Amino acid sequence: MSMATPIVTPVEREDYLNKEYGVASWLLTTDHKRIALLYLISITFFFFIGGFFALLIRLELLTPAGDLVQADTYNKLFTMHGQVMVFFFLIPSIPAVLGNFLMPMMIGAKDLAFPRINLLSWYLYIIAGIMMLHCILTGGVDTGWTFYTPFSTAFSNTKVIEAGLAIFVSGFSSILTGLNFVVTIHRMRAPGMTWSRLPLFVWAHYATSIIQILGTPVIAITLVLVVAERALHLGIFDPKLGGDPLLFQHLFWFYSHPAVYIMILPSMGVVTEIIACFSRKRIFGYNFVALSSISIAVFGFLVWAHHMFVAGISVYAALVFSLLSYSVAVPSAVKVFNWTATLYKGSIHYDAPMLYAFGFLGLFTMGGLTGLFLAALGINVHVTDTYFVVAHFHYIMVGGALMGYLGGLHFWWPKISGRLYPEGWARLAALIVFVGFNLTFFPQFILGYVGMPRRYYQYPGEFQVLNVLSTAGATVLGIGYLLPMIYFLWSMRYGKPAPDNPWNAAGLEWQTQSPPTTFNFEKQPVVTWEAYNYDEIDTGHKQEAKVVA
Amino acid sequence: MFDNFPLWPARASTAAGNVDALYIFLIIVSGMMTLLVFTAIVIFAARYRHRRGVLAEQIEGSIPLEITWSIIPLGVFMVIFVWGAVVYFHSRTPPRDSTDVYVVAKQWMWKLQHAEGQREINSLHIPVGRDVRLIMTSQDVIHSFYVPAFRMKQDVLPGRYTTAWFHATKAGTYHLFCAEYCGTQHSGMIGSIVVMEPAQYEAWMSGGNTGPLSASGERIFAELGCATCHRSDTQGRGPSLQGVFGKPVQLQDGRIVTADENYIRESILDPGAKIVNGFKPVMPTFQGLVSEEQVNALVAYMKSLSGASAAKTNTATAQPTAPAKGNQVQ
Amino acid sequence: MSDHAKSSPLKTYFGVWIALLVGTYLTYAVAKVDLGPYNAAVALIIATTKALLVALFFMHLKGASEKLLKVVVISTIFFLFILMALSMADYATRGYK
Amino acid sequence: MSHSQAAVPTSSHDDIHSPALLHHFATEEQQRNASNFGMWIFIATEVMFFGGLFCSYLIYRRWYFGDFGAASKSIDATLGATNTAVLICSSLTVVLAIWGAQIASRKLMIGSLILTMLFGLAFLGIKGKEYKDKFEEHHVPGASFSFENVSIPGHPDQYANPRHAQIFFALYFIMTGLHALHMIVGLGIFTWLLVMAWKGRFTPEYHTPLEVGGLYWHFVDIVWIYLFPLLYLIDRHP
Repeated sequence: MSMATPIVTPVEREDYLNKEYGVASWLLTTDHKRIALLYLISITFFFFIGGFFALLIRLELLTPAGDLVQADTYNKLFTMHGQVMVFFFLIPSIPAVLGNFLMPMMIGAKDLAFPRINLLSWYLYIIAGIMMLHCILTGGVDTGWTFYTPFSTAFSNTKVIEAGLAIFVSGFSSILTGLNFVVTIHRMRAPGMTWSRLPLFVWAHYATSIIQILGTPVIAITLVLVVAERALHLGIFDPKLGGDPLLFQHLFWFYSHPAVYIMILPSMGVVTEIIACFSRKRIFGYNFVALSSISIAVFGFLVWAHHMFVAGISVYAALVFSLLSYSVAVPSAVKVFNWTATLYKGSIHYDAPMLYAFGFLGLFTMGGLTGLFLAALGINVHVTDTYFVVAHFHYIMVGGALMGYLGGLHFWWPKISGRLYPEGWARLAALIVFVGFNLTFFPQFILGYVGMPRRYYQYPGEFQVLNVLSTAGATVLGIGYLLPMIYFLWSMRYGKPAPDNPWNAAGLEWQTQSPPTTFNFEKQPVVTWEAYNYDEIDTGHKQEAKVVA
Repeated sequence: MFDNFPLWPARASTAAGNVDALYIFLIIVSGMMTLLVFTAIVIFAARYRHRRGVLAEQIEGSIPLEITWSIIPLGVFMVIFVWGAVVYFHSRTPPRDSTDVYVVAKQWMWKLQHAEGQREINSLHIPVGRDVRLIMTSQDVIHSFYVPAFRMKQDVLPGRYTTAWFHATKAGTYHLFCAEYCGTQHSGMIGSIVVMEPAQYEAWMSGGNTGPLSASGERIFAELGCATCHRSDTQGRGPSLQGVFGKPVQLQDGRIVTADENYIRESILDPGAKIVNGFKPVMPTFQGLVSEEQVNALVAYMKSLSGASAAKTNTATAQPTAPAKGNQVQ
Repeated sequence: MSDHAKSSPLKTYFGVWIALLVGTYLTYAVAKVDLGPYNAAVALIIATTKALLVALFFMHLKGASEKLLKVVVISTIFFLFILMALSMADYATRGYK
Repeated sequence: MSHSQAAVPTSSHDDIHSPALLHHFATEEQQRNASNFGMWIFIATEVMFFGGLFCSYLIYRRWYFGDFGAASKSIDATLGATNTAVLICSSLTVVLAIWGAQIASRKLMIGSLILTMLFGLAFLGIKGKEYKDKFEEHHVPGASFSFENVSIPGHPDQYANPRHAQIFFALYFIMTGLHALHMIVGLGIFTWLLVMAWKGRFTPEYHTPLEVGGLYWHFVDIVWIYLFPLLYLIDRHP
């Protein structure tokens, strides 16, 4: 360092971003925060790939005739839209980015329990991503993201094996993330950070990890069987050889239904943090919100065959699974009620993260309630495999999970980047996303009940008006998603430097500098306060919490 | 109703009303829940917006409230479950003595054959006011027989039969869709269900019929030499097939199964799977030797041996909305 | 980390080893006797006993100081059970096969 | 999950930690617990991984019991039983190796590790023999598969359906194949453990890798304990 360095420039604090530069310092890092950023970049990339496919799908559906692309191309588009969005964006989105970045800080740890395994997870994800890209670029796959047999094993002449193996590898990335989180939450909490003091974000990630650990291996082995069946014609899923195609569906949905909760639970965790912060309140019914996360994870495993009510399962099995499906609805409802009750007598601020949280509440409520329709056997028969289902799961997975993800990204952006994002633009983007989303997907509920089946490349003319509405909404939605990316990038260079705790938020992650140092804390924090102690933060002393009867 | 902006599907079967009623109930229930939550959010958000100097009031939670808003939704859910289950159970339980239509799906067309013998492709003509039962199988991948106007959908699987039934109530032409993704021309695998007034249906039926399906089944039965073992007396190497259909069968391993369509189908294609008590496993498999249509014909023949079609004719004629038709037409 | 303060576990280890070998022989021998439908049941009971022996003594589940590991094992078995039981809820009640 | 206490102890003797302690752990105890617990969680994942196969097996065995019996009978159960015994012996040597580390007996530790690996190799050898037999009998699913005219146990006049037998062999090869793959991975881990032990890295205080590797090995053993009766001993009685 030259002696002539002017002393007047403020000394830049060392943090995890400026500690080291160079490609190797990123690609070989074991710092959970840097790995989170690696994930952020890679999943954003896949989000826009998946989004591009979605755009083409919507454009094709603008007219009833199949005129934009070939039928085979269309089939590949919705297949790869699903596979990319589910396995390469939604499942890793909040856990691998926000969870990875924040969870160790929230519990007062220096890092995850297994930092090298964390890096390995990212590399597995990247390997899987490259395999998927290779599959897409060399012809793609047209089985639908569900890989239903015997179409996928014996009839499709696209790259089923490549796609299956890519998802197999990405599964191990997901498993290792879950494993890392569970061990970290059990073993790495700071002194005083008891289970009842954990932020609900951490509880949500704990529940998510349970699903990742116990569900993902089942889809892994199922994909192994699909690949083996396709390569060697073993007969396990092929009725011509004595196998049962419904067995595939059972095994597939055993994971793929709970997988929805891998997407939505972390989002619920994010929203809980945001609502508490911007209402300046302890979460109403902390224990119930925590418990409901765990029950959603557990009950989520009991309901899978509600995807199969018309598939040929027995009437008795259908009754059992329909009944069990409502067991997930109760904890979901409990969460919504508790969030709403938290607003009561709060001191509510309307910053962009809170707008996203409100958006989440609205869209998740509608997504959840339409889930009741699908769990009801009589209605399911009519609306399953129609646009009703498409609308329902987009309300949950895009309306719910993605709103939470964006809200969380705004909320913690000052911590992650050390910069403030432009608030006005952010509020505008939240509004655009909300409006665009509803315009895109609400017409699809009607479309579904009227009877338009999903995965249709061309459709009878009477469905056109609703489809045009949906496509128009998708355009708005696309703009809503591009905006944050632009202003986040902008803020990294031009945004105002963020203070350590811009929101005056509770939680250990806000008590370290922005951006944090490599080991998060100067010295081991010791927790002596309850979660969401906004009374102490706002008044300097503890307020006696009331229990309303 | 706007022609290209439908908000509600046509209602043309007995099941449609049931499904719609439940659907409307659910819209009301979930509308109320949405209204409740959204009103609360809007009121709280406005009433408790941040004001300088006004602090939030810390509230721990409330166990009675938590229990209330767990139990009440659960109660509502159970009502929905029971109602949905009743509707479903009804739609899955075919009435006795329905008219049978055999459906073979393949990439990417529907092949349908009436028990009376008429063959159709991608369209199905049926009369108003009669119970129609579909006995469906696929030649290749999974398809799904979906008629929105009937609120009826059933996946069609290769290697086995699935069944569904409906009772049309309104004449007209309705969409038939394949609802399970099945490859390139999935969206082209559509057709029409033509529901006709009984008189028109009679006229349609009488044109170009080749004789009942059971008759072709009988012919195939003879051609394949089935009768050498399955003799009508009890002296054959195989069990007699007279009156077997729909009856319980005692198997060699002690199980008792009902001789339904799937049982007969399996017995033709995989004879070793279920051996009738007292017989030797000597029957060769006919897998690959008979087409799906031929299996359907054999099943129809087997049923006719049990007098199923005769009974059907009786009830069909007995129904006020469906006057004389059936076997005498052929 | 105070294992060496404990008495030698060698006796347990060899005892379990012998039991496992005997169990293996038993499985093999019993399979040749016709017990009707109970053959599978006996084989699975012996296998589960052997698995428990390995888990409890070789994998030190028995001596684990906290309940956590046992919770992990029990919940895993529970979810495995769910997978099989709810699948069978379909397969066992189908008219087909 | 009712810990009222948090996981990290408050002790602050950072200055005297051993070289094996990674920076982000507070104490060795915490690190050891984390590794052990991590392996148990991984085993949970593995259970569900094999669980999907066991579930498929259960369903088809129920459907095609006779065919499964006939197919199972064509496998050499004595080889299977021998392999079970071999794996059990290897599990014993694993715990002996850990005991060796605990009492600082280098000889016992290294000897047991070598024995474990030898048992593992023996297992794979016997497995290879079994696969070779199956290959020669055309019992490997695929184009050359053949299972004609094999009687169903207890029904000498009835032949097994070759297609259903093929499902049995598909499951047999996938289940035992994945198990063998786990054995090979295990041998890799134990090679590394042996090198570490040879270099004297393990002490009575620190031998976590041995314990964690041992957990994995025992789990693979348990999988086999179930595979043996399920695959080799269906309807064996005369």
